[in-house]
Amino acid sequence: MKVGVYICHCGVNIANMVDIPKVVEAISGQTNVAVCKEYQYMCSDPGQNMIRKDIEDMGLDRVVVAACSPRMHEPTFRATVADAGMNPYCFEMANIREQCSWVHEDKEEATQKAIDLVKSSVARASLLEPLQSTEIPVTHSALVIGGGIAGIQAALDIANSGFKTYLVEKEPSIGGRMAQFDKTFPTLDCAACILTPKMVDVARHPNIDLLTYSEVEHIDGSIGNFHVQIKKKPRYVDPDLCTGCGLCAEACRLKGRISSEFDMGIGKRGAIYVPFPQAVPLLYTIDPENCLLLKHGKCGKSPKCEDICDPGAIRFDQEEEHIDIDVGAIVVATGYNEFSPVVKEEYGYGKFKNVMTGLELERIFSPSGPTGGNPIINGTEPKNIVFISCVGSRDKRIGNPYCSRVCCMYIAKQAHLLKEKIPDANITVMYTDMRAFGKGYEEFYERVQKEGIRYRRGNAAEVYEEDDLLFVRAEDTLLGEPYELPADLVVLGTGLVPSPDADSIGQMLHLSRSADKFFLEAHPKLRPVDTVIDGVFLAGAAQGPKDIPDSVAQASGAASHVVNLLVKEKIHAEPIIAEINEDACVGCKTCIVLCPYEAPLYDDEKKVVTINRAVCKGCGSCAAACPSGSIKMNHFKNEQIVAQILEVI
Amino acid sequence: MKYAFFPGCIAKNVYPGIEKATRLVSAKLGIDLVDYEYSCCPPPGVIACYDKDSWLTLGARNLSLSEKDNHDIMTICAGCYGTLHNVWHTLKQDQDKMEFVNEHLSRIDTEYKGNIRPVHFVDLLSKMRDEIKQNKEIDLDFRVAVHYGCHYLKPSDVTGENSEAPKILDEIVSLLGCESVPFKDRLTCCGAGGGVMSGEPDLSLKIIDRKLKNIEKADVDCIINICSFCHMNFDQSQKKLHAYDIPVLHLNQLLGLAFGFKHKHLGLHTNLVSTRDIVKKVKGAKRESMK
Amino acid sequence: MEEKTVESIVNEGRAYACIQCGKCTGSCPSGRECGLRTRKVIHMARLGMDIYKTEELWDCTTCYTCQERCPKDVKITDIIIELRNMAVKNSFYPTMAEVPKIIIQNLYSTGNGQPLSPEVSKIRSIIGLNKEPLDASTNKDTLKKFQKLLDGLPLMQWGETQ
Amino acid sequence: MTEEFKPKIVGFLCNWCCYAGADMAGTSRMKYPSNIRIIRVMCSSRINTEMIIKAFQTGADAVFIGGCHFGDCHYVDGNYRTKKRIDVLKRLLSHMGIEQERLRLEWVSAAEGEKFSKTMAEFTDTITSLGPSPLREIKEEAI
Ligand SMILES: Cc1cc2nc3c(=O)[nH]c(=O)nc-3n(C[C@H](O)[C@H](O)[C@H](O)COP(=O)(O)OP(=O)(O)OC[C@H]3O[C@@H](n4cnc5c(N)ncnc54)[C@H](O)[C@@H]3O)c2cc1C
Ligand SMILES: Cc1cc2nc3c(=O)[nH]c(=O)nc-3n(C[C@H](O)[C@H](O)[C@H](O)COP(=O)(O)OP(=O)(O)OC[C@H]3O[C@@H](n4cnc5c(N)ncnc54)[C@H](O)[C@@H]3O)c2cc1C
Ligand code: SF4
Ligand code: SF4
Ligand code: SF4
Ligand code: SF4
Ligand code: SF4
Ligand code: SF4
Ligand code: SF4
Ligand code: SF4
Repeated sequence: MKVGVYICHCGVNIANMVDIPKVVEAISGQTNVAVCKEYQYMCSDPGQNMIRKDIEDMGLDRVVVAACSPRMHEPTFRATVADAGMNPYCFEMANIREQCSWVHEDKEEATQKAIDLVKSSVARASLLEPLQSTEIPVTHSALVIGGGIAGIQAALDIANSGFKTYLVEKEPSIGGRMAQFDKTFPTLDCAACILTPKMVDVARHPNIDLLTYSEVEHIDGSIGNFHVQIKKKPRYVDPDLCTGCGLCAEACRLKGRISSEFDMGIGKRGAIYVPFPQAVPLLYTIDPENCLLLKHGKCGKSPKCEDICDPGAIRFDQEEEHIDIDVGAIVVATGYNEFSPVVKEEYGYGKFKNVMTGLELERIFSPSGPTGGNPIINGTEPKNIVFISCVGSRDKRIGNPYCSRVCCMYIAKQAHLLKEKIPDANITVMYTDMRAFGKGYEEFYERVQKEGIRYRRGNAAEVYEEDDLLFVRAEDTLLGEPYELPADLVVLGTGLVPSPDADSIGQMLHLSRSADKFFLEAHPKLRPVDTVIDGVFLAGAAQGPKDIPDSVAQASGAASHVVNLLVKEKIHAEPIIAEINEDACVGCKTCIVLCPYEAPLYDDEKKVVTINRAVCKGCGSCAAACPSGSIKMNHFKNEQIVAQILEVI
Repeated sequence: MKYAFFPGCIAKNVYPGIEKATRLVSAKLGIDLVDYEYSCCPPPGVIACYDKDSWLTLGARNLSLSEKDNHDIMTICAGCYGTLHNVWHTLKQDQDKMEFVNEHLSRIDTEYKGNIRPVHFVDLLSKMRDEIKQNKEIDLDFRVAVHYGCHYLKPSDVTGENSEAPKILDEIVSLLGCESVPFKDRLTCCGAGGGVMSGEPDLSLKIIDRKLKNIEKADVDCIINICSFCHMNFDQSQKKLHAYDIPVLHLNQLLGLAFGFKHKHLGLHTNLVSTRDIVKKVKGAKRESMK
Repeated sequence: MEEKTVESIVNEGRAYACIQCGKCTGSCPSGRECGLRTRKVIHMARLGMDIYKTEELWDCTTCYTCQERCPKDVKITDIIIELRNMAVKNSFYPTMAEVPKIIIQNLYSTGNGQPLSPEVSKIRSIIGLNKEPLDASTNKDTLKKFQKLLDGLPLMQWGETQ
Repeated sequence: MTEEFKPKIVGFLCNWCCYAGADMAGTSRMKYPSNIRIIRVMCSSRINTEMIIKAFQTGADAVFIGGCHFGDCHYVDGNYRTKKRIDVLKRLLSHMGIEQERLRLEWVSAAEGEKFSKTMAEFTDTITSLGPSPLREIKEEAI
């Protein structure tokens, strides 16, 4: 056995806190250690070449690199040693950066710890066994969850590369938040003009299977082979017959009586509806919560919708469908929700009718919105308008410490649009800091200022009402003066919070979430579209507050990672799985009870258990519990772990 | 139900009607009050601002008195409540401060353990809605402006109250038949705290002037408070400003009226701002309820 | 206990996290009537400036509205109170210093910042209360003990240096 | 013993949450005492009683097990099993004369670097004030 040990300086990251020569000295001459070297940057080309050369020249059969976290560079070095002909599973890493030099302050202690860790890795490496990865076939299709702009972009990109793509959207139409806007910052493109064609492309794409009004119910399997169960909620309308003529909605007994989710509760709809005229698919849907027939079993003499529908598309007997699909990769693009400002009681949202949120105002601008695009708020055209920034963002008290990244700019956009529609309006933006970092954003900010929108630094303290008029109190922090402004419209620049579905989707896929509760990427800089779960990628605001350009860019990034995977015929399956010594197994079935994946299978004839290699994920739970000690957990065998324990104490 | 009664110096020494009302009302509601040799809370404005550790120590001395008998302390003033509750809360969490306090208390052979907790009378009332209804003899249909008192509500992470939309007081006055009238800035400070009333009387008057103006606009019969200190400020400032004529009642006095006690027993006549109109209305209401 | 410094007050009260949004000043009932700019107090404190020497510090009614609303959870009012403690320790009293002195004297001699006057005593008995309330001043021994407690407290030391 | 007591702590961390959380503490440079020696496993449920007893027998003053929060386990519910196992083991340790505090189980997510570093500081404190493990003394006497 010949172990090569390489200690990395990581520039000064490690070398400043760990006395590397001392580590080298302590390790050289240890049992099995054939060579111990130090180097500035082990992951650089010269660093890797050094290892390759030593393997070739000295016939090393085990390599230990003491450097950063294995979560960072284990794959790199495994590839390096494999290059030189060594079995990659005989490679071992000691983490002396993240869990040593970066977190300790006493050089002597850190050095001692580094020595212990390297010794432990050497001991472990000496007991590592060569493993062979098996190949598993890849299912050449993908699932995209969420049909906002991010999900749409990802689905189109994957489908355009020639792979079958399932796009699942829980609402009756795709489009997400962007569909609710009239114009988009900073270019003031009409949202519908750029979004609708993409939506239509999705619907028509031969490679895309669009599943709207549907939810993911269950996911299992792993990279390359996920099995997904999808629930298709009944629309009570036959998709093959409905022509989208809309006569039913006109006729519905409840027309104009139910508040429309798409219009943020400002507009009204009937029990049969499309969320908006450009909806894709243009299929009507009956809302079972409200429809008289579905709820009470009776709608007048006969359902008006059914009476008027010529093609006979109404189907009250439609039932929930469950669809099973197999995919090789998954993109999560579940987007965001607007922060609900009810808890910021000082702003009076929900109490004063002329206090509204950013998303609500978006619907006011929309030509297909509740006011036909006219700036009418509760019946009148506002003249004194105050915008309040950072509502529900940068706010530690309510647990949302992050900046929502879009509100500064959408406030600028909305202020501009209002000014355009109401030229004599007095518009004031009370802001904390102005964050206009995107391409063209600062320029747009200047343009809005030039139009006469007053920007006053200092965020609003409270809103009160007197004689039916609102007043907003604030300090102009640049003047150092408190002041009050009358307002007939107060717009809250509400921030972004994760979609409430992030909980269930996250659990189904075992995704981690960052402190802000958005999905956690595998690495904040180097792997921003990956998750730690292989084969699952993130796109759009599901990963964190984002504007449309960033959402689209990330979606294309996620799609390219999906395609990278799907072009492969086969991928290597980790050989780090459990194995059973059938001679020792007593057939107690403990492992069967413990395994979350049904990997251990009982052989009725032999009265022992075998492991289904394709299913085992290698958690080691069974190995820890097997009373007869017959389970061998590859790469994490008892003796390998015990060897480490002995070295670190 | 037994409570150590902490009247606080204003209710004892300036507006004794509040103390009296509390004793009468408590007896009716079946709350036994036990007296101890308390000092003043001490006031947050002057004492805490001068030396917080001394404030904690003097507050802890008060808490330690009824701790021996294991009685929680009941206060009737947002100031006293703020002090005692904050002292209790701070010492519960801060071992160092607790040691400091007990080191000093040991000089007078006293120890504070942190076992009992201070409550405000209004919190007891909110759990006695049925008893209040049973004891109510007169339906008072007053329009009232309620004033909570900052230190009852805030800081909310200590008090546990909803500081932007509290409801308790509004609910209790409505149990008595009164209407809590909304008015502008109803939750802002009366201007007395932090030593400002005594140290910068002009500033304090400006703050309460604004407040009174808003209340006057709301056209109410009286101001209802749960803080003897705010009570004093509301009553005295109207005279100092030579303006307004809005009677000021502590909630316990209002309860006393509803329970049928004579206004003189509740000390209403000792206010600076006349309570004559209130008394008249009560008499009218009484006749009404006799019918 | 460790000696407080402006720096320790800033750290304990999270003033370093302030984003100068001004929500505190905008909420302040006092700042509307005078020169107190709560936001500025916090900013000066974290710059290590001698904020405790300024008189505005004493305009705060400790109503806690600012602290309640501060999005960054800066313990504003607590900081103001600590800074006042520091001012007192360094003999920077506001113009109103005389009044608290009287209150402290009252506290010492009667156990109450607001002592009982003969007039109110009379009212007490008219409305059916004890002429004198039961409190720290009722019993000579209790009052002595109370004074002994006060004597050893920092509060009295600052009172004297004045 | 005149020398200052520096406890030896062995940590078993699951790869997905706690180990990543410890990495996060590192990337964020959140300092904590250097006493812990971390051993990486794929899931906290890989750890069995023998390994923990082995650690104590070899002279560890404490053992730390770190896994994912309930509902976050990379392997669905491995952490529930860990919890069960550790609860039983704690009682067993008591019988062996080892204080239960010396075995600590904590859930730390990949994002909770701060929690990890705080937990380490706290745990090291606890063990320092507990003093050396009784088993370690027996072992030292034997030598
Ligand atoms: C008021 C306001 C104005 C804005 N204006 C602009 C602007 O002018 N320019 C700009 O660049 N950005 C703007 N933004 C930001 C913009 O909205 C986002 O960047 C963009 O919508 C993010 O797209 P997305 O696809 O990631 O998320 P979303 O648009 O939220 O789409 C997510 C989709 O996923 C679906 N979904 C959620 N959960 C599930 C589930 N479990 N199963 C199936 N489907 C699910 C949702 O129904 C939705 O359709 C604005 C934001 C706000 C709040
Ligand atoms: C002072 C400073 C500090 C920063 N710190 C951070 C930070 O802490 N975190 C962070 O996220 N970002 C940071 N950034 C931003 C970061 O530098 C950029 O995001 C990142 O470098 C962009 O990478 P790039 O590959 O696009 O461009 P570059 O890093 O500029 O790489 C472009 C490459 O293209 C080569 N090239 C150019 N023209 C040609 C040509 N015609 N033919 C061939 N090759 C060509 C160049 O030589 C260069 O190697 C910082 C930026 C600055 C200025
Ligand atoms: S291998 Fe890791 S520790 Fe070494 S230089 Fe590269 S990143 Fe730094
Ligand atoms: S259900 Fe019938 S009436 Fe309604 S849109 Fe479709 S085709 Fe027209
Ligand atoms: S059944 Fe009646 S209520 Fe339901 S969609 Fe048809 S018309 Fe509307
Ligand atoms: S984008 Fe602007 S308004 Fe939104 S949270 Fe950030 S700073 Fe506040
Ligand atoms: S736990 Fe061990 S002995 Fe029992 S069935 Fe499984 S492999 Fe066999
Ligand atoms: S290692 Fe985990 S996944 Fe594999 S068989 Fe054992 S319990 Fe099941
Ligand atoms: S409210 Fe808080 S963050 Fe804003 S200026 Fe005041 S102290 Fe700073
Ligand atoms: S606590 Fe003081 S500074 Fe803060 S709002 Fe009240 S008066 Fe103003």
